Amino acid sequence: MRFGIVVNEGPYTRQASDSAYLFAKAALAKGHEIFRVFFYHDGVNNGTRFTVPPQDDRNLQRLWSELAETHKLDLVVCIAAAQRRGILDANEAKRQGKDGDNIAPGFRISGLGQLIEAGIQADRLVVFGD
Amino acid sequence: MRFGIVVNEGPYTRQASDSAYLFAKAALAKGHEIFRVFFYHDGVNNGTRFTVPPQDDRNLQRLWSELAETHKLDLVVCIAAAQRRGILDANEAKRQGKDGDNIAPGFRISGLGQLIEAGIQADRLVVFGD
Amino acid sequence: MSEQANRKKFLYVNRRAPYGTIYALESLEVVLIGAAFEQDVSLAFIDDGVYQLVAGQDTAGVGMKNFSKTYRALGDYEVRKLYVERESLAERGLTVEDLMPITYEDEDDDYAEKPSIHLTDRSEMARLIAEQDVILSF
Amino acid sequence: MSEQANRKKFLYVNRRAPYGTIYALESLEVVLIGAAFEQDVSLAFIDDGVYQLVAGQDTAGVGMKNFSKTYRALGDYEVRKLYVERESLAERGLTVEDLMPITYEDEDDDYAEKPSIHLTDRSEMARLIAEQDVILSF
Amino acid sequence: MPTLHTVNKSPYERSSLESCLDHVAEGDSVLMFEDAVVGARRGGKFIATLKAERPSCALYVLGPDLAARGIKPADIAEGISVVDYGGFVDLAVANARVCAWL
Amino acid sequence: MPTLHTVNKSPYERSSLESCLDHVAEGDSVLMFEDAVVGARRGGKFIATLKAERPSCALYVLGPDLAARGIKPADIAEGISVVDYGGFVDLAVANARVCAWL
Repeated sequence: MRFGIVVNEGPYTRQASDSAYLFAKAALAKGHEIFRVFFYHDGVNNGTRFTVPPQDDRNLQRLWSELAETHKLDLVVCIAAAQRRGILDANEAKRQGKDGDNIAPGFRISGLGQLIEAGIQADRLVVFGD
Repeated sequence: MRFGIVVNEGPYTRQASDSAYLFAKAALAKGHEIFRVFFYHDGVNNGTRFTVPPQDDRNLQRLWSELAETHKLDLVVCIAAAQRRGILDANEAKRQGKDGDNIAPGFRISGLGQLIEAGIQADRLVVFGD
Repeated sequence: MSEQANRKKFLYVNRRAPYGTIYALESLEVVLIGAAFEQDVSLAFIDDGVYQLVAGQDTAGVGMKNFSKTYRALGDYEVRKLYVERESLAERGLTVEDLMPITYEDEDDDYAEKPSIHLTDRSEMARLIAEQDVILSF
Repeated sequence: MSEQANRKKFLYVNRRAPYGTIYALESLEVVLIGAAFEQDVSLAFIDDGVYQLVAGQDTAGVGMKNFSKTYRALGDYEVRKLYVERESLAERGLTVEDLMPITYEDEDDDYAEKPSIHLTDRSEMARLIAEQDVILSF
Repeated sequence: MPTLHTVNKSPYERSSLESCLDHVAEGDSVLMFEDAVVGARRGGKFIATLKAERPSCALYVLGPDLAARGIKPADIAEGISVVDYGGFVDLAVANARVCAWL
Repeated sequence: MPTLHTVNKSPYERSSLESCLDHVAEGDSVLMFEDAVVGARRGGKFIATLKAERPSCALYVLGPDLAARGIKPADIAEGISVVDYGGFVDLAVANARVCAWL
């Protein structure tokens, strides 16, 4: 079966990103497909490469990036939500006149249409939030 | 009277930063002093200069930076909370081997001791959160 | 038929008051973008979500953008089914008269202006949920 | 006397379960740092906050750091007043036996091991709040 | 010296206002702001909780947050006073400490 | 085809579990995870709400979240089944849609 996953909260502060990650891993382990993981609201904060969590704790950005690389997952950060919260790729940084970017490997910034498309293409859409 | 203010949530997603800002402005208008504004938990996300909110909405980072400049406020971002969430100044970026930083003007990164000190030095500590 | 096959029933569930959190605003942004995909769209307003539709919102004092007028424009985006839970209103001391009038023009009925808001009992709301293909919660 | 003048009563109010949000962990980080400032520190555990002290927490399955052992080390940081609300425990089907034993060594009493957890009625909790100089809520 | 208690979440959504009211002392003040203001609306089921017997405390609600949610001053239940941000500051000054129920 | 309802917040803190239970249909499933698992503990005042009369639905709770909060399988109220993340996935597959009560 084909899943779409929505993550509405940032890493660490609330458990949504952890739960979504473990759900995604379990779905893949059962042979299901993940059409897309869409990061909305504060969820966009999962996609910054600037985090340095304590060494004895999990690194959620890295876990997502690695899962994406291993399973060719499509990790999409919502552009409108990202602008409000300061998540930029090189392209956006240039367009907005910012002096740097912070997007993490394996994440891409795109529009809300990608969320609707995930709803259309996936057999089940599962939302993780606050 | 001397106030300490604590902001526990990031901008836009929850109202805490707005409320804290308007409280701070009202306190200053009444002639009170603000010893420090301490940004903890997701509150550290108020201190990134990478945000680009829609033009017809408020820009919370800029409002804080301007208030700090006008009234010589001390805006402190908690270092431990900032590391988990990807807020860096040039110093931290270098120390952590990151290729850029995103701290906004008027904000500085420092330790949790600054929060305790605010509690000790202020006549009233007011906490804004989720 | 092939168009119909790709047409899914989308329900947006709104359960929070506006302004205290951004969910109401960012939910509206999804609805507006989603309109271009020509799905079968419904919005549910449950619990404090009914406050999103209350008339006379004035955000000058909180310094935030007032996005409440956007709900009135939903009809132009073919979003015409706004289900407001009757029990949620009543528990909060609200009636349908406290809500903004939200209407659409029915092109199949000589562009007559018709109400988009449907007062819905809790049990009907449960049935509405049970009919959906995709549920987005905010 | 001048030291006493700078000594304030700090209360940390914990009202949330651990792991669902980070507040329990980051509250503990403040408490540990704050210990160096030699203030008069109390911790209150109210509502779901009582779950922070429940024994046998095992986070292997959720992939998160288990920080519950840190509560047992608080005595070494001179943090010895943990007030746990009796009504909050009872409503959740918990008793003090479900909590970790948390103790400190009393240097004024030949290093006798004494309990840091004080079961506190709601009305006593209200009095505790009313005595503080600084209240940090998480 | 009394305490200012602040509550920022809707009592229809969270238990924080109820928890706050369970811990007030005689002479304290309770300020409802942000989403908590919906609890102050006349005719709402939460008014009974606000009026329940307990150590007598003063109830306040933040006007700008009421206006944002379309609640008019006439809609506020009796016995609750409306203040602005300046009034919030004054309440913090007039009480010995501020306790946030987050 | 039935619905999987997910609830991730403690019923002692938020109204989302109650709201969810008010909207289930016959044959639906409800999964409590993250902080919601505290609602499943035997002897808690929320068990009565879980057992109240309504269209009959199956109640599940996520094991890893129980363990993190120190709640042992023996502490779970009767009639609630423990699943792991794989079981969560299976529930999403077995139902026609997933409705998150955030």
